[in-house]
This record gives sequence, C-alpha cells and structure tokens, in this order.
Amino acid sequence: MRKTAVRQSPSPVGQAGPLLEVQGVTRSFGGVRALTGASLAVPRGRICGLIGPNGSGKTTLFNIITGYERADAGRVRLDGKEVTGLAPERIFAMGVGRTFQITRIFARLSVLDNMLIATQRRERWWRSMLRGAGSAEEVERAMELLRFVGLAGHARALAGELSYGQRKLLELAYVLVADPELLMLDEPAGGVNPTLIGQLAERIRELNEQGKTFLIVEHNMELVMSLCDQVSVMSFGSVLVTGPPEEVRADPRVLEAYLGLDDEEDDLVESGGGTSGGR
Amino acid sequence: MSAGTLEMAVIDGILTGGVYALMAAGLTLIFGVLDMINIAQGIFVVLGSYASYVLERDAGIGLFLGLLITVPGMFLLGAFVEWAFIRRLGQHNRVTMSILVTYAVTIVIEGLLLLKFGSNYQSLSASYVTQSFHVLGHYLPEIYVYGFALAVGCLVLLYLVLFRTRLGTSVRAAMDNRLAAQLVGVDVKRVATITFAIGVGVTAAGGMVFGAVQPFTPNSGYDLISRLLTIVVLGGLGSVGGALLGAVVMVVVEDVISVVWSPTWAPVIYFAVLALVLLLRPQGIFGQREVRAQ
Amino acid sequence: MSASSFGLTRWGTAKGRRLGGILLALAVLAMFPVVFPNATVTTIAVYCLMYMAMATAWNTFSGFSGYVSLGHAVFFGTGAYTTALMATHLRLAGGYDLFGVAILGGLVAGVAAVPIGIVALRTRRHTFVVITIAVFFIFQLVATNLSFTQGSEGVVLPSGQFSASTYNDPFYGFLALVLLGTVAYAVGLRRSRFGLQLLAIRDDEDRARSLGVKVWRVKLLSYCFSAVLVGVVGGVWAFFVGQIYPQFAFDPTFDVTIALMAFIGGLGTIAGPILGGLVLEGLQRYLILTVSIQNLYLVIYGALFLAVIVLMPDGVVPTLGRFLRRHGAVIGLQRLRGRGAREGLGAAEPTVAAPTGAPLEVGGGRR
Amino acid sequence: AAGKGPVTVGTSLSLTGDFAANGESFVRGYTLWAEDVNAHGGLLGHKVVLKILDDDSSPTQVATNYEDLITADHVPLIVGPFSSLLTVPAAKVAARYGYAMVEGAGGAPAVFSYGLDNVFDVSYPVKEGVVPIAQWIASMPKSERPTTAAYVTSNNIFAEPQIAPAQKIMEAAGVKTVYNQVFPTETTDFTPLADAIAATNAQVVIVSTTSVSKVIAFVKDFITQHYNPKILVGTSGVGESAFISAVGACNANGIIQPNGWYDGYDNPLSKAFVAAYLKKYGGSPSTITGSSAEAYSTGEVLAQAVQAVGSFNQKKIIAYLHSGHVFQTIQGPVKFNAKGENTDGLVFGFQWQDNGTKYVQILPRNNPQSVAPLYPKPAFCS
Amino acid sequence: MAAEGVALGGRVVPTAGSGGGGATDRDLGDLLRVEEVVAGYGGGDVLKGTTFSVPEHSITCIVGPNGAGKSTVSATISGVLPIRLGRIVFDGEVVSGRKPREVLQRGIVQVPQNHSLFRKMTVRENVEFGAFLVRDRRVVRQRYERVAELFPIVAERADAKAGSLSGGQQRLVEFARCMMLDPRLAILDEPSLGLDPQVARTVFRTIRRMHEAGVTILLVEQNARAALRLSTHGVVLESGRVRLTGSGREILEHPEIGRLYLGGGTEEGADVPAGEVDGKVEEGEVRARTATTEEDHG
Ligand SMILES: Nc1ncnc2c1ncn2[C@@H]1O[C@H](COP(=O)(O)OP(=O)(O)OP(=O)(O)O)[C@@H](O)[C@H]1O
Ligand SMILES: Nc1ncnc2c1ncn2[C@@H]1O[C@H](COP(=O)(O)OP(=O)(O)OP(=O)(O)O)[C@@H](O)[C@H]1O
Ligand SMILES: [Mg+2]
Ligand SMILES: [Mg+2]
Repeated sequence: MRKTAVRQSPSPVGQAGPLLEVQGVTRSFGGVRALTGASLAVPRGRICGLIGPNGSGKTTLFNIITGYERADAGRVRLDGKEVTGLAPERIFAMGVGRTFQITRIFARLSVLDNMLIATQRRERWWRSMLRGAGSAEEVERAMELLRFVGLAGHARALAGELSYGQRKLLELAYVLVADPELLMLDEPAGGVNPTLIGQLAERIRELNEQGKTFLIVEHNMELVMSLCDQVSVMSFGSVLVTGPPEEVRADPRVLEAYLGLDDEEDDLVESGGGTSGGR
Repeated sequence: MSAGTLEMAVIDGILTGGVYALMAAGLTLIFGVLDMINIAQGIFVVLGSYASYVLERDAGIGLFLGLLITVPGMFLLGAFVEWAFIRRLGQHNRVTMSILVTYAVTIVIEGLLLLKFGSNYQSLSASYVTQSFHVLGHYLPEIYVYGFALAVGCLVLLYLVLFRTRLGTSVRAAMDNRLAAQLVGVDVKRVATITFAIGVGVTAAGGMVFGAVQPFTPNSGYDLISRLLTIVVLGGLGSVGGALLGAVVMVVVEDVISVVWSPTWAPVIYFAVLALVLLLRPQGIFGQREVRAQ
Repeated sequence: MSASSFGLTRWGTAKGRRLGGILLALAVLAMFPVVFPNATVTTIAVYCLMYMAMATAWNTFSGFSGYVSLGHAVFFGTGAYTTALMATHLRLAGGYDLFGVAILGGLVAGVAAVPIGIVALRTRRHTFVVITIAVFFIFQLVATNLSFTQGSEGVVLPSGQFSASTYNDPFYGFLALVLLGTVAYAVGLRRSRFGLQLLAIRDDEDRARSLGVKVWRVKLLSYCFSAVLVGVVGGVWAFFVGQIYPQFAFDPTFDVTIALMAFIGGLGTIAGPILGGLVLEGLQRYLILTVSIQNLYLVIYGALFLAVIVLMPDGVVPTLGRFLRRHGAVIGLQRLRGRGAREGLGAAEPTVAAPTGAPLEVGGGRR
Repeated sequence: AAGKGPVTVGTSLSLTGDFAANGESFVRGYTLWAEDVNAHGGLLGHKVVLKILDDDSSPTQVATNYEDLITADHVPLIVGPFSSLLTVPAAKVAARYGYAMVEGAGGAPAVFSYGLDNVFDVSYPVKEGVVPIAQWIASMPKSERPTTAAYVTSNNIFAEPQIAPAQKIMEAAGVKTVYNQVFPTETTDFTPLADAIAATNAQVVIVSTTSVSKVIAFVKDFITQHYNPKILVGTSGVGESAFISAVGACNANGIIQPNGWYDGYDNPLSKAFVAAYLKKYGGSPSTITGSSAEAYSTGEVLAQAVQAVGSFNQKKIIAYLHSGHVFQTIQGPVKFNAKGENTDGLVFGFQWQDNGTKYVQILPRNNPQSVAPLYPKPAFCS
Repeated sequence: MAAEGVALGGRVVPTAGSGGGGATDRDLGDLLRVEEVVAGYGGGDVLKGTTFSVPEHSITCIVGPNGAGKSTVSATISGVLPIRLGRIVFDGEVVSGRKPREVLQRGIVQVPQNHSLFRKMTVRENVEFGAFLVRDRRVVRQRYERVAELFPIVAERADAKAGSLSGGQQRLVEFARCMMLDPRLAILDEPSLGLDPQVARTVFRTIRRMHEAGVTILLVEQNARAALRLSTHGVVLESGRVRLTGSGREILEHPEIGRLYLGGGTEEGADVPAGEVDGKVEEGEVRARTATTEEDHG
C-alpha cells in the first residue's frame, strides 16, 4: 500500500508495462455472458476511452477490476501486480478510484463530508480514530473541487438533496479528491450540463498532464473522441478494437457495432453534449 | 432414544411449524412490503387469541367460525395502526423507528388487555383441543393438524393474493420501488395500509390457533416475537413460502434436538443454525438479493 | 436538515455558549448528590447515569453506523456476570476495587463482541437486528444453563462496604466518570474521521469500500468500543443491585429501552441519548415510585411514546433545534453564521458564495 | 389504642410485569392482614397503614422501592416482595439499613445461601415441595409402587430445586428415573418433551414449573397422546381455575400438586382468613390463591414479633425472629433456622378428585384431614 | 414567433387546424399550464414561481443547468411532489394537489430521471406495469408486443430481473414502460441518459413518432442540442425560475443560452435546418395509432 502511494511523478508514457492490464476476463450470469474474454491495457499517463453498446459489459468489467464482482476466468494486473479478486478497499488503496454509472453518494452526509471521506487513501487505519474528519488543507482541497463542479454553494447541504446531475458531479469530485493514480469513470458526463462537460474535459486533461491515468466509459462520442488518447470498443463482452480515436471512429466494425451505419439521423444524437469537447 | 420418538419429534415439529408459520405470515408480509420490523406482531397474536376467547366465551361462537369476525376486525385494527403511525415513518432510520413505534403500540395494547383481562392465564377450549387423530401408530393432536391446515390454507391464499391479483401486483411493486409504483398508477399509501391490515388480519387466525394450543396472558407476546422474527428472516423477508419453511425448520431443529439431546440446548442450536444459514445466505432461504452494483 | 449535515445537531454555536453549557452540566453533575442527598433520589440518579451512558454508548454504534443492535444486553450481561463471578471467586469484600473489576467486565464484554461482530456484521440491516436478538438469546440461555454462572440461581455479589447513609455516592461518582468518558468518546467519534467513516457506512457501505474505508474494521471496532462501555455499566449495575439473575442481566427489553432513549433525544446526536436517558429513566423510576397506576401506566407510557414519535419523528433534540431556529430569530442568525465553523474542521471556512465559473452556480446556492 | 399515630408497613409488589398476577394476590393478602390487625387494636396500639409500591417485576426497581420506603418514607416496618428473584436485592437494601425482611415468597435455596441474616421466609422451603409426594410413593408396598419416573422441570430457581430431593427419595425406593430434563423458561412449545415422556411410558411424571401455562401444555399433550401415568404431579398451577378450564375438569381428575396452604385447610386461623377474604373480595373459596395466604402469613409473623419485643426496633425484631420461637400462621407453624428458612413449614399434597370437581388434601397421609388418594390416576376421559 | 415549430404540429397532427404557418400560440391551445408554482423538498423552495405552458401537440423541451429544478418541475406535474403555491392546469382542469395515480389517469405519463425500475421484477413485468391502469389484458398484450418489437432488448431479456440489466438497458426498459400507456402528455426526464448512440437515436425517433401520433411531449434533456432540435418549444429554467421561453430553434440559437447551457458556440447547431428534421419525419413511416386507440384514461 505504501509503495504505490509514494509514486507521485508521472512516469513517461510507454515506459514500463501498462498501469492496468486486463487479460481474458470472462464472466457470465446464468445464461447471460456479460464478458467473453475481455482484454484491455491502459498505459500509464493516458486517457483511455472505453465505449460500446449498452450491455456490452463495460460496467461489469469495471466491477471486476475494482473488486465488486469476481471474474469467472482471466486476470487483472495493476502496475504489474496481480489484483484479481482483491476487495474494493484494497484496490482503492492501490490507487484506483472509480465512479458508478448509477451514482452512489452518501445521501445523509453533507456534500463536504462526502468529499472528506475520500481524502484518506494514504493513511494508517488507526489514524482515522485520532484525527478530525478533515484537516484544514483537506477541506480546502475539497472545497476547491466543489467549487470547480459548481457545488460549493451546496457544501453544507445533504448530498441526498442534490439533483441527478449534481450527484454525478459530486461523485466525480470525490474521486478526484481521493487523488488516485488511475481514475475509472463510468459515464461521467451522463446528465451533466454540456457547458460543464467542457470544463470537466479541461480538468481531466489537466490532471492527465500531471500524470494521472484515466479509463473513461462514455456514450458522449464528442467527448470521447476529443479527450481520449486511445479508445477501446467493446462488443458482446470483449474488446473489439483498440486504437487512436480517429481510427476507431472510422473502423467499419465499430460503425456497425456501436455508432450505427445509418447516419441519416445523426444530427439528433451525435452532437449531444456536443461541441463541448472543445475541438 | 427410539426411532419412534424421533419420528414423532419431526412430525410434531412440522405441525407446530405450521402454527408458527401462521403467526409469522403476516409479519413477513409487513416486513417485506413496508420495509419495517414489526415488534407488535407478538401482541397482535395475543390479541387474536383474546378476540377468539371473547367470542367463544360471551357469544358462544366456535373458534373457526369466530375467525369470520376476528379476521376482519383485526384487519381494521391493522389499517388503523398503519394509518395513524406507520405511515409517518420516514425513510431515515426506518428500522429503528419502526421498532420503536411498534414497541409503543405493543405496550399500549398490552396495557389495555391487562386492564380488561388482568394477567391471569386464559385458554381457548373446544372439544378438539384435547383430541387427536390416530395415524400409523402416532397420535396427532387435532388442533395442530387443523392449525397446520389453516396455516397452509392462509399461506396459499396469501400467495395467490400476492401473485395472482391486482392488489398483489401493486403490493409487490410498492415493495420494490415506491416512486416507480406511484408513477405507474399504484396508490402506494393505500397499498401500504392494506398490506399492513392483511398482515394483522392473518395474525388473527394465528392467534386463534396459538390460544388453542396454549394458555396466554397479555404478556405472552414477548416470548413469541423473537421467534417470529427469526422465522421470517430465516425464510427470507417478504417470502410467504419462506415463512412456512423457516418455521418448520426452526421447530423441527428444536424439537429433534430437545428429544435427542436436551431441551436446554435446543434453542441455542436453533439460533446457531440461524446464524449459520444467514452467514451463507444473508437474504434468508427464499429471500432475494440486491441484484448488482452499478 | 442542513444544519445537521453530519446527521448531528450542533449544540449551541458560539464557542463560549457551548463551553458555558458544558461547565454548567458538569457543575450540576458534581453538585447533584450534595444538593439531593436523599438515598432514593441518588438511587434514581445512579440509574439515570447508567442509562445515559449506555444510551450514548449504544448510539455510538447503532446511531452512527445504522446497524440497529437489539443485542447490547449481551454486553451488559457479560459485564455484569464477569464482575459478579470475579467478585465471588476472588472473594472481594466489596470496596472500591469492585469498580476496577467492573472495568475488567467491560473489557471482557468487548472481547465477547469480537466473535459476535465477526458473525453478525457480515449481514445487513434487518438481518443484523435479528441476529443480534438471536445472539442475545444464546447468551441468556448459556448463562442460565452453565454451571459456572450458577444457572438460574444467579450470582450474589458482596455488598458494598460503604456506609448506609452515603452508600450511593461511590456509585454515582464512578458512573459520572463513565458517563463523561462515554460522552467524550462520542464527541470525539463525531469529530473524527473514524466517525465519518461510520456514517458513510450507514449511507452506503459498498460505496464506502471503494473509497478505501475498511468497513469491516470500522464496524467491528465501534461495535467493540460500545460493547466495552455498556459492559462496564453492566458491571457497576451488578455491584449496585447486589445480585444478578440471567433473565435480568440479559433483559430482552433492554435494547428497546436504550434505543427509545437514544431516539427520544435524537438518534445520532450527542445530546439526544443523554437527554433521553435522563428523562426516560428518571421519569420511569419516578412514575413507578409515585403514581403506581398499575396497568394504566403501560397505556399512558406507550401512548406518550406514540405521541412523541408522531409529533417529533426526528427526536426531541433535533426537532427542538429546528423549532428554535425557526422561531428564535436571534438564535437562528447565530446558527447560520456558525454553520461553517464546524468543530474539527478548524478555521477553514468554505466559501459559500462566488462560484468560479459563473454558469455553474446558477443551479441554486442555498439561501 | 387511641391517640397513637398510624404505623406504615412498606412493601414493593409486582403490580405490573411478569409477576403481576401473584403481585395482585399479595396485595390482597397484605391488605386483609392489615385490616385484621387494625380490627384487633393495631400493632402496639398503632393503626397499620400499608404503603405498596409497584416494582414492575424488576430487581432494579424493587431495590429502589425499598430504598425509598426506608430512607424517604422512613417506614418502621417492611414486608417482602413477590418472588425469590426480587427478594435478594430487596433484602440487601434492607440489610444495609438494618431492617428485617419477613417475606412469604422467597423460598428458593438461592435466597438463603448468601448469609443474609435479615431474611425470613414464612413459607416452606421450595426444595421441600415434592418431598411428601416422594415419601408417599416410597412408602407404598412394593407390589403397588410405581417402578419408573419421569422428571421435567423449567429452568427456574423455584421450579428446579424441587426435583432433586424428591428424585433421591424415589430412587432410593427403587423408582427408576427414565427421563430427566430441564427446559428453558422461555420455552413455549412442549409437544416434543411431552411426547418423549409419553414414549418412556413412565409411571410417575413430575412436571415442575412456575406457571400454570406450562403444566397445562404438558397435560394437554398427555391427553392427546392417550398417555396415562399412574401418578401425575404438577408443582404449580394445578389447583388454579385456569388449569381446569384449559384441560377440562374430567381430565384433571387425579392430578396432584404440592402446596403450603389450601382453602380447606383445617386450621382456625386459616378458616378465619378464608371467611374474611370472601367477605371482602367475594367469590368462592377456591379462588383464593396460595399467594394471598403467603402474604397474610408474612404479616402475621411480623406482627407477632413486634408484639413480642414491644417495639419497632429492627435489631430486636431480627433477634427475636432468630430466637427459634414458633409462630402460628394460617399456613401452620413457622420456625426459622439460622438462614431464615422455615423449618416447621408444612407441605401438603392436593389432588383433583370426583371427576375434577373437588380439590382435596391427600398428603401427608398421617394427617387426619387427608383424604385417600386416587391411585393410580384414572385415565383421561377425552 | 418563428414558424418552424408550427409547421410540425400543423402538418402531422390532423386534428389541429392545418395549413402550416401562423403563430404557435394561436394554433395550439395550451395542454398544460404551470402557473406560478412554488415547490421544494423539506427546507427551502426549489421552484420559485415557475410559470410556463406546454402547447397541445408540441414537443416542449426544458433545458437548464444542473440543479435548476427541471426534475422538480416534472415531479410536481406528476403529483409525486406536492406544490406549495400556484397551480398546474392540465386540459382546463387543475391537477395540482391530486395523487400521482389521478394525474396518471388524466393522461400524464412520466419517465423520471433516476432509475425507477422494479429491480426485483422481470423486464416483462416491468414493461407490463406501464399499463397498470389498463384492465384489458388483451390490450396490454398487444401493446407489449408492439413495444417489444420496437426495443429488442425487452424481448431478449424478458425474463431477466430488471436490476441485473446494464444502466443503458434499464433506461431503455423505462422508456419502453412509458409507452405502454397511451398518454396525452409524456414527461420524459432525460430519456437518452446512458444510451449508446444507436439506441439514443431509436429513442429520439420514437419520441418523434409518439409526437406524430398526437402525444404532447415535455422533454427534459442535458443532451440539449439534440433535444431542442427535435422540439417545437423550449423553456430555459434557471434556479427555479423560467428565464426564457420560445421555439426550440430560438432557444437553440440564443447566443447567451448557448454559451451558458448548451456547451459553447451555436454555429454547429445551426447547420441542420429544422426543415430537414421535419422532412425526415415524413419519410419515416408514420405509425398510425394502431394499438394505442384504446382510451383508458378515466
Ligand atoms: N448480476 C447480473 N445478473 C445478470 N445479468 C447481468 C448482471 N450483471 C450484468 N449483467 C448483464 O451483463 C451485460 C453487461 O452489462 P454491463 O452493465 O456491464 O453493460 P455496460 O456495457 O455497462 O452497458 P451500459 O452502457 O448500458 O452501461 C448486460 O446484458 C447485463 O444485463
Ligand atoms: N430530495 C431533495 N431534497 C432536497 N433538495 C433537493 C432534492 N432533490 C433536489 N433538490 C434540490 O433542488 C434543486 C433542483 O433539483 P432538480 O433535481 O430539480 O434539478 P435538475 O434541474 O433536474 O438538475 P439535473 O440536471 O442535475 O437533473 C437542486 O438544487 C437540488 O439540490
Ligand atoms: Mg454501464
Ligand atoms: Mg434532473
């Protein structure tokens, strides 16, 4: 736990192995084969996108990586170490933070308290008993992030009183405040105001420049295409293609499986949240 | 220990289990639908016994016939309690709050019963209370057999109501997702009232059988409630069939242990079995689990 | 709601006022037996202290974590039995040393909580309630049936070697210390990261895990701590009552009583359980003593609860707080100002106004 | 007697909670006793006033109550609560203030084992309960004597101690123990136990419980199992009307219960008590419970001690109670040993006869009042 | 007033006076009016005198930042959240203060934003529940078949527990559920949330078909450009107050609104003329209200 914690400076992209490596993970629920040998590598210091049709297994893959579900077969490596089947708190301690597609916040804690829970990754457990809920710096950092997502005014409100989009933002904010090496975001932009999405993208890029690695599941193509260094497309439980956004976008398989061939009505959706990517 | 005794213990256990299931059926319904712990279930059982007792003593109405009056009567009482108190429970601290509210209801009813009937034991009498069927060399007490039949009957009825009627459909919807139920046109408040009322109404039948198999005082509810709660949890919250299975498992385990080993340790073993089952299946035997994390 | 964002009420806001309140409470606590030396009054006071401490201790686990324990009587009984058995086996005379034994009783209760917690805390909410009840019955049965607990005959402790006229004072003093310790723990818990983690567990245990909360450890520890505190009180109780039987040391209504106290005052608050314990225990002892209206007493008692529950569904302290806030403009204003300066957060007052990106904030800051 | 102020006798009774029914009987017994004393000129010329507090059947409250009676009300005299469970905490408080605790319902061995020298139980020691019945069985001619016995008892400080002494006597007389089990007090379902006993076909069955409900459950089950032991004993509740109404009079025929007092007890004091009771509370003699008699006797013993020492001085009263003097009560003679047990306590055996219409005294056999027992017990009739 | 919004309503809906052209307000009466509504949860007010109206046969889209009160508006209309002041008029009748069930009976269906499936029930049960108020089993079956055809996932996973579906699949089932009734007004709170591009397209297409079939639609979307392009009317909500109303296009092209809530520059949004959108609608088979003719709103 200590070891991963000290590594602050970003190692140059491409050096050493990938930060996260998923190999041949399968998982089925009764008759449903959610994952059929999914493999994925997230290089250190990159922003990776993970897209795919509804039900293609993206969230299930997230769950397996972060210890919420077990895999039937396959392995997950983090920074070269095998982490398959470790408990969520262990995975977190190793520097992986995630958000949930269907937001999960602590409804009866204040927004600020929600943030403070997440600030303790590098702490000995017994210290939690001997210290206050948050130090001045922690509160400051939390407030800064809240300000960024537009929730500072709600810092004292109960998190359960937030609107859908605000919850989404709060969840994102407290994963950010935890300051993990790898941030796994499951549809961070869903339900978020387009203008704000643009700012989120800015922030993600900024963090990326500081060395954070991202794995982002998103249906907002504009965002994915503009933000990601590398995009993987899942279909029926396995990764179909991985490559730079432009390539992936043009790949006929992707068009068929995900984007759709009939682009006659693209105007209705494609620009959703749209130009926010800033291109 | 003869094989006959063991066999008898199992038979006893199954029959008595039926009686417990009858008492627990209402609890599991209330538990599952209203997401609350109803401590008052014990006193409702006792109230059912007293209701049957009064009808029998003062009006000469037989125990089973009396159910035609006591069940609707308790149904109305249940509706009132839900309307007056349960409805006010918020979503926050719901478990604690429901325990406390129903505990308060318990002591009020207990106090009223004490005022009316005093703390002496009463019992229900009818010719079949001390008679038995002779089957394959075993004597089966009639009242237990009737109780078991009544239990199965009630549970089947409850099951049909839950799964074959519109009311049941709305009950299950309200139990699953309140907001969604509202939005598809379920009158959630009314459903809650009716469910609680049904739960309490069914308990009138349980109370009748309880009163027939053993004497009762207004205090008798306390020994019952923990048993009923464990039955319901063992079977799975909200599962009607689970209540029957839970009850039978519980009583058979206890009966067999008390016959082959010692009555003293029988409840300990039962509780240990309960803990073990819940460790392996936290949702109970027939309970459903929260489906997945997302 | 928002004023208690921690789920907890902030008593008073200005530091001075709080300090004043605390000092006043301490003074009352200290002076009480001097002002009211009557043995009946001090007896009732001793029981009040016990229940105040236990309601607070219960609250530090159940109120914070949302796991409702109806089996804390197990720890009360374990503390009581440990104390009683040690006193008889060591042939203690019944002096002050027995208080030391009571502390040991508490520790034993805490140890007992470990296996129970390991089993019970794996389950969730409703199931947990029922498991604690089950464990409770196991303990009661075991105490009734094991030979070393002397079964249903119970255990008698040596009578306290204190003079009859001031017999209650040592108990009062020791329990006052226990209460202070318990409250200090509760306050500390509320302010600490540990307490925050417990509250997070209450809201969404699974989510808390992926934020690195070691839910297991946190739950178990707070369960044990609250068990220790209740166990110590159990030990003192045994000494005070002088003789224990399984059905009283392991009393099935114990936890409902405690939960009621914690609730009446306000679940998850600091002042709530203290107030609830004081009022309920005091009132009950006093009522039974003075009015003796027999069974009507039960009806009234129950009806009163129902009234409180219906009228103040959050408990007295929070409701009262809200009432004051709404009706006392001055207090309200102070409160509003004090809101930012929550204890434990130090000077870092978050800026409530001025968002960075103008459009982000339009969604509505709170007035 | 005029001119002197009243004297308050304090007590704490279980008016609510588990022991409420017995608490009620105790209230009647104490009340009758006080009226009786006052009708005869009071205690040392003082009118007796009762102060009764409710303890809700809780040891915590009982201690508080006596504390209150002694330190706040400064009552000169106290009498005991109901149940052995509450007697010890009450007696400890009394001891702290040097008060004598005369009581009628704290006869469990546990009460006497702690060296409390201020406790005096006017009833027979609980452990003696089944002894006369056992002696009667042992005294039967070999040919008639039953050969097997089943014992089952509630795990309770009143019920459990009754078994061992009786069992010892019977085993010595060659009555083999074929079943001997203790069940937890909270048990509500007795069918497996009853069936197991029935399966042993024991000729003597002794069911030791503290509440009528349990003995009813056993008997009902024996009936349904068509199991007819030669001797069926229930240590408590058999004489109550609730028992008859639950199992039916005819089925009760021949069932035996030991007790220290009964309404037909041929003792002038007792007869006067029955008359007074009926005058005040109405009903038939059979509705008077043994608990009322225990309370009344408690008062009698205390009054006699006070009269004898001529003051309310607790030290003197305690000394006198320990002196070995024999007190006369409606329950018969009372004499205390050093522990405070009543060594002269009488235990009778009672049996339902004449198809369950009459509850008669059958033991001790040498007592001229005793009726011939029904032996073996007639078969259940339904 | 711009004419684009009118054209759609005029052409597609036979009942409204056709002829294309003319102002929105003249041709289309208001089906729903939200008048000076004040509402909130527990503490303060969230809606502070919100007023707007939804013309009959329109697609009205509410846009606004997160926390503006859009979902709160939906909740007040459907009766889930009681209002404090003001009133809500539906088809000439005041519906505020009525139970959700009564509102539904009058023909207002809502798909809420947060996931509202019966997680422990099967997909089929969930969808059928949409027609809870319809007592005729035959009609329910017919509609179910229609819905299953439209959204294959419903048929594929008919017997799966709804809670086990993926986020997007759940959203789709919710949407499918709302199609089981034949509402006069459908309130859709972010129908495209979490849907992949293809499915989102299907959903938008379906919305348009519903509209063509005569259903008035109140849409809440953060995917605002797409939504506004589809809409005849738009409402901008800000801190519980209506900031601006107008035709969908007006809102879309409003420079400040665009910058604040639609994610920057407006130029891209302008490149698809609304006429084209409409044109496609014509091409797409306009489904007659075959299975939906049963009127069961009482
Ligand atoms: N616990 C489960 N039981 C049954 N089926 C499951 C379970 N978990 C996942 N599935 C199935 O596995 C498939 C993959 O689901 P997953 O949530 O991973 O999809 P996704 O790619 O995240 O989709 P979306 O984009 O809609 O979020 C789905 O068909 C889903 O129904
Ligand atoms: N249950 C609640 N209790 C208290 N306040 C709430 C609750 N739900 C929402 N609010 C508050 O009401 C305001 C409006 O919420 P609403 O959900 O209507 O926003 P919205 O416009 O739908 O936002 P989004 O686009 O994020 O869904 C927000 O400030 C929010 O904090
Ligand atoms: Mg997903
Ligand atoms: Mg919303």
